[in-house]
Amino acid sequence: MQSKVVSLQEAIQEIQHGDTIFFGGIVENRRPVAAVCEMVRQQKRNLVLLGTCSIPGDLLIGAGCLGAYRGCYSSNGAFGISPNMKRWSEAGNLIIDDIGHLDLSLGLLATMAGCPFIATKSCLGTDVLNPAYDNLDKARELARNQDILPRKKYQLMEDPFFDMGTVQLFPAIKADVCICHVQQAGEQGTARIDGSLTFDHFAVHAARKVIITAEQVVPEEYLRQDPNRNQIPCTSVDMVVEVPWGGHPGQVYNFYDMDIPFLQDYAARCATEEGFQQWADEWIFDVKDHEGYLDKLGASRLERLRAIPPYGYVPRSKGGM
Amino acid sequence: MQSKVVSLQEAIQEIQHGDTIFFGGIVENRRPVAAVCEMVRQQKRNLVLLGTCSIPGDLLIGAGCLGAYRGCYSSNGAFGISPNMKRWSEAGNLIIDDIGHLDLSLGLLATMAGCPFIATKSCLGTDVLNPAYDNLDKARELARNQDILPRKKYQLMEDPFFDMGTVQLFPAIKADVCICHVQQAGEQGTARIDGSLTFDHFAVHAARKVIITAEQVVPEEYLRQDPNRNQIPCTSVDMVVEVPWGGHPGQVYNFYDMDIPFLQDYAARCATEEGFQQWADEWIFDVKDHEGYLDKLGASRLERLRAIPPYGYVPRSKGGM
Amino acid sequence: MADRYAQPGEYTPTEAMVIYAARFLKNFDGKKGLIGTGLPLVATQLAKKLYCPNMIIFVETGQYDANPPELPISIMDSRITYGSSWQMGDPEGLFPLSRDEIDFGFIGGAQIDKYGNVNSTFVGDDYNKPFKRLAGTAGAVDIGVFARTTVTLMAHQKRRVVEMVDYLTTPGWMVKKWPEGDLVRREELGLQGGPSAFVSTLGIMQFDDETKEMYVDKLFPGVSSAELQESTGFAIDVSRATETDLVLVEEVRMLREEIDPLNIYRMR
Amino acid sequence: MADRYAQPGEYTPTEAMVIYAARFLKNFDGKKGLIGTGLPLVATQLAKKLYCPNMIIFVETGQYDANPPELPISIMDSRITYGSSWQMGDPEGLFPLSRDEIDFGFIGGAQIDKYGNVNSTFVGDDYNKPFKRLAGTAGAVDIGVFARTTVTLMAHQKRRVVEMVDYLTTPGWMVKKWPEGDLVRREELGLQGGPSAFVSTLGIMQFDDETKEMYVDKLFPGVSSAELQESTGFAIDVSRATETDLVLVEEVRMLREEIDPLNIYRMR
Repeated sequence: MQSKVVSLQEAIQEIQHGDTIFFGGIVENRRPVAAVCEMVRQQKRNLVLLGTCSIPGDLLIGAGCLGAYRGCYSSNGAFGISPNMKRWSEAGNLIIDDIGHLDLSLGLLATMAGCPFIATKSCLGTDVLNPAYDNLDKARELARNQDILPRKKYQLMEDPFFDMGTVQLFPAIKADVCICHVQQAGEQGTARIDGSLTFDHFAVHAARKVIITAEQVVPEEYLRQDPNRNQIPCTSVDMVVEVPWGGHPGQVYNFYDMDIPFLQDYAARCATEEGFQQWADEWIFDVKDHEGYLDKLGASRLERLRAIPPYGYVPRSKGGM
Repeated sequence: MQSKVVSLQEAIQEIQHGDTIFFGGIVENRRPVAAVCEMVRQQKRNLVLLGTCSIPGDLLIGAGCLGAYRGCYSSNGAFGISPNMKRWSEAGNLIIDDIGHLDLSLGLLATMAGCPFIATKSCLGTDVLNPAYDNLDKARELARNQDILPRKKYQLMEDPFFDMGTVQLFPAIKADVCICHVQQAGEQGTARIDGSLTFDHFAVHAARKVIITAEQVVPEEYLRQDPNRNQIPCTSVDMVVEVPWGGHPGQVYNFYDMDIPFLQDYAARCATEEGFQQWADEWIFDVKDHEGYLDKLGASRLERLRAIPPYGYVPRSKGGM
Repeated sequence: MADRYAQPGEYTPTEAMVIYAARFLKNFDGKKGLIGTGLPLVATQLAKKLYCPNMIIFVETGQYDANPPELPISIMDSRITYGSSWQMGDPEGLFPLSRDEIDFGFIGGAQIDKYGNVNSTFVGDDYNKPFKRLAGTAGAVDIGVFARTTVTLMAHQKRRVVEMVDYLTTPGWMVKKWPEGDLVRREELGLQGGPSAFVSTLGIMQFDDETKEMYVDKLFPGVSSAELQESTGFAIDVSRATETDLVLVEEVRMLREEIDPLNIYRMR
Repeated sequence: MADRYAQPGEYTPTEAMVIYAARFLKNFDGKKGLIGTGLPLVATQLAKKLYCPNMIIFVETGQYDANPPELPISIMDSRITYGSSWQMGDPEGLFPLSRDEIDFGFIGGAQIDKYGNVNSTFVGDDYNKPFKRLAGTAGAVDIGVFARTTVTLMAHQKRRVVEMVDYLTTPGWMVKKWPEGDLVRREELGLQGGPSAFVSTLGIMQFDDETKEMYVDKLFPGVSSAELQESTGFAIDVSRATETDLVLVEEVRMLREEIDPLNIYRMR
C-alpha cells in the first residue's frame, strides 16, 4: 500500500467549501487544532460542523468558515462556553441543530455499522425532539452534499420486538470529511490512540475523506505488531500528516497536558469580535504555519507541558496545573 | 471492588437449566472449552445457544444439554460441520433458527448500545427471512426466560431518512449467560484479549451474567495501567476463573496454537453417537475436572503447542501444523 | 468537639453545596454512577474519599470504574484514563445508561424547574437568537432519560430555579410528549427513575411523591426558609424543611487541601 | 518454453480451480475484498503473491488489510492477526460490507444455482430434518447482499450446480422478495452488485447480462463442454465457452511449495 503521508497544507486543500465535517477528540482532549488553524488560513466557507464544538469549531465560527452546527456540546470545558459560538449564536448568526450526546453516538454507530437508523429512547420527553427547534433542514440547505444529511431528524414508532413502547428512530450521521488528531499513525494510515477515543473510532468510518494528523508518524510495521492496540485501520484513512503538538493548547494523552494559561487567554480575548480577530492574527495568520505557531510558543513552554509516565499528563505534584 | 475470582465449578453452578447462553470466541479460536466440559459434567438441560456452534455448542448438543440453537455458524472450521450438531439436526432432534452473521453482529451491537432494534438490509433476498424457516417461537418456548428473546424475528419497513427503500428491522440479541475465554483477566474482572475479539466485546454487555475464564488471572492494577488495551470492563463481569489451557483444543492467540490431531480425532469419533459417548467419557467424565484433562493431555504435548512471539501461534517453520 | 464543626462563613456556599452533595451520595455506595462535568466531579471525589469508597464511576468519555489519581479539570480531561478498567470513547461511555446499568446520574446545569427538569442548552425565548447560549445537551439528556435516578447540583438563584425551564434538556418528573409537547409524567413515556434531589447552595430539595413538585427537604446551616424562597423563581413548599447537620471541618479541609488545592474549580 | 506450462494430470482439478480463481482476482488488484473461509483463502494468497500484490484483504473475524505470514487454516485462525492493520471482532469484520467498502466478496459453498445464488445452510427439503446440515450463513449472506460483486468457488458436481438452491444463503441475480418469497431481480430490493463468476473444478461460469442465467465462459484445459454439462444439474449454455490459457508450472509450484506445503487444504 502506498504512503498516505502529505503536508498539512495539502491535506486541508482537499476540503471543499460547504463540506460537512467532523473533528475527532472532545473539548480539550486530542482535538485537531493545528489542522483547523490551517483551514482558517485557507478560508474554507459554509462548512457544516457535526459533533462537538470547543476550540476547533469555535475557530471556524470566529473566522466565518462555518454555516451551521449540528451537535451536542459547544463548551471549552473548564474555560466556558465556546466564546465565538456563544457570540455568534446569541446574535442569531449561526444555525444550530441540537441533538443528544447519545444521539451523536448512535448516529455514528449506525454509520459505522452501515445501517440507516437505529431505535432508542434517547431523547423522549426532551426538547431535542421539539419540532420548533428542528433546524436540520436549514443545515441541509447549506450543505454542498445534501444527501449526506437525513431527510428528517427522527421518527417515532412502537417497538415491535420487546414491548418497549414508543421509541425514536434516529438516523445515521455521515460526514464529507473527518479530521482526527492522534498519538501515532503509520504511513499507510493505521493509527493508535491513547486515552479517550471520543468518537474517532466510529467517525473515521462515517466520512468520505479521512485526514489523520499525528504527533508522530511511525513505521506502519511497528503498529501492525499489535493490531489489537490500534484504533483506526489504514483502510479508512486517506491522508496522514505528522503534526507534533498538533492538539495544543489541548492535551494529548501520553504526549502533553493542556496549556491552561493559553486556554484562559483564548477564552478572555475571544469574548469580543475584536479580541478574536487580534487573537487569530497573532496565532493563525501572522505565524504563517504550524511551525511558526510552535516557534512563537517557544520550546521551553512546550517542554513544561510534556506528559510524565505512567500517568500520561503532568501531575500537579510535578508542576502540572 | 471485591475479587470476583471463583472456581470453575462454582461459576458453572450459576447457570440454570433453560438459560439462553452465548460463548465467546469462534470456531477454533479462544472458545471456552473447559467451561463447557464442566457444564456437561453438571448436566445443564434445555439450554438455548445463541451465536455460533463449533466445539462448545457441539459438546452441549452431544451431551443432551441443548434444546435450541439460534445462530449463524455451526462448523468446526477446517474439521468439518460440528459433528453432533450435524447428527442431531439431521435426525430432526434440534431446533435451529438460522440468522446471518451480520444479524448476529447487529443484534449484539444493539444490545451493547441499549437499543431494541436496528435497521439493515442484511438478509434481504435470502431464506433467512423465509417465514417457513422461522423457528424463533420454538426456541422461545424452550427458554426459561422468554422475555429475553424478541417477539418476532424481523420486520420490514421503508427507510424514512435516506431513501434506501425497504429495510429490515432486526431486534437486539440478549442472553442470560455469557462465557468468554480470554488471555488475561484481573481479579475484579477487567479482561484483555489478543487476536480477534470475535463477539466478546459486545456480548459481555448483552448478558445478565458474565463468566470470564482466563489463561491467567493477573493483578487488576497491571491491566489498569493501559485501559486502552483492555477489551472487557470489570463492571460487566460477574465471575472470573483462572483456567490455563481453557481453550484447548482450540487456539488462544499469544498463548497456544490449536491441537490439530485432537481436533481431527474429535471430528472422526463424534461422527457417531457411540463415538461421542466414548469421547465424552474419556475427556469429560473420567478426568473429573480440568486439571485431570490437562494431566491426561500431558505436559509435553501442551508444550509443543505453546505460542512463539511475535507471531502468537506456532509457525509451521517452527514445528507448527 | 466544637472544632469538629465548621461554621457558616468558614466555608463558601459552593463548598457547602459540594459537601452536602457528597454526603447525599452515601446513598449510592457500591452503586454505579455516571458523573457529569464540573462540580459533580468534585463532589464525587470527596464522596469517594469520605463516604462511599465503593461507588463505581462511569464517565461519558468512555472510562469505566474510573479512579483518577488527581482531580480532573473536566470529564474530558485525560486524568480520568489512568487507573480505569476500560478506556473507550464517548459512545461506550454512554451505553451503560441505555443498557440500564446506571444507578444514578449526577449533573450540573443552568436552570432547574419545579419538576426537576434541567436546562443546559439555552436561556431565552428564541432558540435561533438565544439570550444566552449554553453548552448543549451532552450527557445531560441521556442521564435524565436512562439513569435510575438523578441528582442535580446548581447555585440557588431566582433565575436558575424556575417554574419551567426554557429548554428541557434533562427530563425530570413531568416531561414533554411529542409530537404535541404535552406535559406528561415521565413514566407515560416508559422512562424509569426521575430526580431524587436538587442540591443547591442553600439546601437540599426533593420532589413530592404525589404532585412531583419540588419541596425543600433541608436548609443548610444559617439559611432561612425566607432566603431560599426569595432565591427561587416559583412558590416553593418550605413547610417540610429541617436544618442539615453542620459541615465538618474535615470535609472543608479535604476539599481544600486534598481534592482541589489549586482551587481549579473556584469554590472559594 | 514448453516446460513453463503444466499439463492436465500434473495438477488436480482442485488446484486448477484455485489457480484460475487466483488469475480471476487480477481484476481486483488494489481493490478491497472480503474473503470467505476454505479455498478462497488459498486462492487469495496465491493471487497476492503472483498477480495482485495490492489487493486489500478484509476477514470477517475482524482483520483489516490482513497479511498473514503463513496460510491460515480457516478465516478464524489467529494466523491472520499479526501484520494486519486493525484487529477487532466479527462485527467490525463485517461492517465494511454494510458500509459499502468492499469491492468483491469471495466465497465457497455447497450449492450454486443458475442465478448464482449460493447455499451453505442445508441440503434437502425439510429445514427441520435436513438431508444434510451445513455450516450456516456466516458471512455468506452478508457478502452476497452488500459486496459490489462476488466470486464463488465450488467443486463442479451435478448435486452442487443446480437449477435452484435448496436454501438461498447468498443472494445471486434472482432472489426472494419477502414476505411472499417471489423471485425478483436483486436490484428490485435495492441490492447492488451481483455475482461476476463461478469458478469450478471444470471452468469459469459467468452470468448473461439479460437473463442473468449462468453460462460457461471458459473451460479448463482437457475439459469438454459435454463433461461440464454432464456435471451440471440444469441445461447450461456452453455455446460461448472457450478454453483457458494453460496452467503455469510456477503456479502449481507456488501452491505446493510455498502456499500449502503441508497440504492442509487437501488440494492434492
